Amino acid sequence: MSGFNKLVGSYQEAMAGLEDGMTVIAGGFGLCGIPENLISEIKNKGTTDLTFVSNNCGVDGFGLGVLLEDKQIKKMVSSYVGENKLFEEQLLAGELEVELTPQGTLAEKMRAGGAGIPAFYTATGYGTPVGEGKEVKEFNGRKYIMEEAITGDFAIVKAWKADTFGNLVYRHTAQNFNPMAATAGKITVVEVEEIVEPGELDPAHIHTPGIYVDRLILGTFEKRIEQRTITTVESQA
Amino acid sequence: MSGFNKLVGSYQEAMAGLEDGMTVIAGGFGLCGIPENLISEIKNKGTTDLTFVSNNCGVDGFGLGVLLEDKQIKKMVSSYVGENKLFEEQLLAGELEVELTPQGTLAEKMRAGGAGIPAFYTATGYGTPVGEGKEVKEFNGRKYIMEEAITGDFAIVKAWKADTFGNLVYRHTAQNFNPMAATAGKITVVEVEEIVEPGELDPAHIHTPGIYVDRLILGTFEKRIEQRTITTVESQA
Amino acid sequence: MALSREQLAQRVAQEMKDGYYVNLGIGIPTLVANYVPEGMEVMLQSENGLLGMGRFPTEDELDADMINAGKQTVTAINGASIFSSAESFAMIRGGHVDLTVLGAFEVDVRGNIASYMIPGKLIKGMGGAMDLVAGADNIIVTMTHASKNGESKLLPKCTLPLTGAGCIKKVVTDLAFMEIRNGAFWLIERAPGVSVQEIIDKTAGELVVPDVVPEMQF
Amino acid sequence: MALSREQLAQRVAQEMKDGYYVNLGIGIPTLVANYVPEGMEVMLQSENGLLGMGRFPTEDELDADMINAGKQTVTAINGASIFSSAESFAMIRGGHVDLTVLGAFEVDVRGNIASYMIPGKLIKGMGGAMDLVAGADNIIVTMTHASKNGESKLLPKCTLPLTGAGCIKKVVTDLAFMEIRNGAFWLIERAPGVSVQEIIDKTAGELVVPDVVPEMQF
Repeated sequence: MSGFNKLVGSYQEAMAGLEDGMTVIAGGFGLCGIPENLISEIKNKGTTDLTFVSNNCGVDGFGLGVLLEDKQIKKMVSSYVGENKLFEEQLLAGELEVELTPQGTLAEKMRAGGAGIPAFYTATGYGTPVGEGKEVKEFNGRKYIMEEAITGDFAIVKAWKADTFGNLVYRHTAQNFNPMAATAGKITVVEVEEIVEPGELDPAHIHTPGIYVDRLILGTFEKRIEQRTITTVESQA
Repeated sequence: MSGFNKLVGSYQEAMAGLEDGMTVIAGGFGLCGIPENLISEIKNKGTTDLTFVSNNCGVDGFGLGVLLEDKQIKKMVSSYVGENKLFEEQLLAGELEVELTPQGTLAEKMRAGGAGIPAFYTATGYGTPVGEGKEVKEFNGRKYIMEEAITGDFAIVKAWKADTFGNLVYRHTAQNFNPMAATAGKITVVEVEEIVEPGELDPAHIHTPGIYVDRLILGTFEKRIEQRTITTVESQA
Repeated sequence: MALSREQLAQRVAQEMKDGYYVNLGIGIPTLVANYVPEGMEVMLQSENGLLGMGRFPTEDELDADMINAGKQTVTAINGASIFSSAESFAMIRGGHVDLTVLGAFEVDVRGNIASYMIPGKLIKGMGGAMDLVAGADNIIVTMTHASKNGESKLLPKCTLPLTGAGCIKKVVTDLAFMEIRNGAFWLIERAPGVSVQEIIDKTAGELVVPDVVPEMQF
Repeated sequence: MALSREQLAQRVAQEMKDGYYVNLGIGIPTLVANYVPEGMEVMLQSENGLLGMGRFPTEDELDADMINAGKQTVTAINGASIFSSAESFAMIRGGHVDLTVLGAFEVDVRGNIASYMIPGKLIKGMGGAMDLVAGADNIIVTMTHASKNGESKLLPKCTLPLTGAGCIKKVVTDLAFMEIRNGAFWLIERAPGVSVQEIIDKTAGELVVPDVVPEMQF
């Protein structure tokens, strides 16, 4: 009886079933809280024509950026993609499609996808290129656009701790998009730094209940820093 | 400099500004996690013609039920109101209006109100009395109804612990509707069992960030139990 | 013979699978938790905001802050999580709960369900039932096949205000286990000792009866 | 003389009030945090999911999991809270942040702002800027009054794709503090030593100039 034990034995198993042309929702903001090893596994697997929904596309050589090297990504749905030369090249060459989505709308579209809400209204983007072609409705004298939910064939998520039931806790601001991503995948795969027994995490401190998690794997992480900003002793004084 | 200290000195001060005809959003589910003393203060204050948005209306003599005694409530927006004789009487006598709203829709309407989302679509209630007169839209072959957000002039909330900045932690299932209520009031008033200094609550464990909280007061609570169900030693064996 | 409440719960419990997240309504559905087949694990969701509901507390464990959707005092199992009602219904509406079991006044051949309101009597409200029937793909309705004065609850068209439209696929009554497809009830199993004729007599909506109708096994 | 980046930040900081929750964009807006008036407390919101952002970490405190919306490593103050980006933008979109400060390429007399995209050059994306300008009631745009080759950034109508429509009410440039009302820029203050004529010359959109235009006070 496997019951609620979500542990899988390998990264191959973690990403089993991912096929060309699928949509993958990825947690992370910049290089913070990204599912590094699940991304590497997708690179190794060589799956192509993928649509990625993720706030950013990593950097050259790290994060989702590595999937650009072999042109595995067909389309990115992101709020900010400016950290990446290869991305720029492929975009200008017409090899890559990008759907720019405001950060808050992107977060809410993922949440809506997981929560069975097919669409919602927001003032964000009204009167801008983001609002073009979208339904407009007025509420209390202000105009709002309709935004539709996003779901993925897979969601890939990075958490800090998990119990074997897949209950997740994120560390600091590495939480970011991960909780919403976790709810919005048909198959949600999570990699974590530590796995504990059910009962060891306080039920009130769980950020993502295990019901959203299909597969769980223990990983080790590089955790690259994008902007290393430091207070020196002098500047503190 | 008051800065971010949300503490007020009395229940009178906590509910100052509440006027006849206002809308109040109340946290709690059944008698669990209800702002007992803030409700008592509204009773003492004698404010009338109030609209309450709350999953339930308490019971005779406790919770929001006490506000029925002097006919202070004009309208209830709730999912379940079946625990209350006085409620039944006033409803049948046409002295009280009720807008039945599915529990999940009610929770989401409060969240939407706090989150700047004026409306969203849900399948809940389509084809039922709840859907009557509401806009219907089809997504992926299924029909959904549009539900609008709820906001209140006041929100009254019960939490377990708070720091003086108004960061809140709820205890067990007393969380229920409180986090959404807290976001949806023009003025959000919170009563708690314990107040600590900023820094004593783990930033990752805070259920409601202090930005949503306007006034904070320390209370003592009866915490009445609605359905006392017990496992006896024999039944456990 | 018609099933007892306990037998009804027991038959419903056979529809569970290992690893299922399950939401059980008030009444007979609650009893289903007592009949989870041996060696199988299911986790109970309570829509006020608890995943991993446990047994009732002992006197020592009793805690007013720890209740289920029926407002009963409960405990949490190891590995439970507790969250807001918005998160709870995100889970339900989003289709993450594997099985929902709830009672009803009426069900019809189109999969409509009426369970929350009898006009003329007092309106108590739908609670979470409308969200549960709209959100779950896999719903089992449990009820008596007919009312105390013999009126069928399995109708060509519900007469009471609906809780949900076109969402019910399985019904377990004290007389039979039926599926709803193509605008009809399909008789799958009968309660031990109950005749097919009795089921036909007490089903007002169109009933498709196969040549052989096996008895439920317990 | 035109304000330095630091003076610009300092002038913007005068618009803060005790107890304000503030979101500061990248660039000059970030500097505003250094000039919070004495005895006043403000709390910084970072839209990736942090309320109560502190200073940069020391080498010992450096933590890849603790960053701000500019992807810089930061710390959290006592009384901070950390949450998901959905919660963060619920806060922003819901109008709970008291003041938002951000940069722009162009602003016009209707309160439109263009700040994220220059067609022909690469599109980097709007990040959280569209949500911030749509969600906040109180927004201050900081920028240079004109481009390096002297073209006004205060226009009758924005020429670049908009970040938000009709949402900007206050602009602080290196030359002036202006409010936007009734389809015009209203000159409120000028930078010390800057003539009203220079401001008029460098403002392409309609500018309302009162009889007396006080200098900014620092």
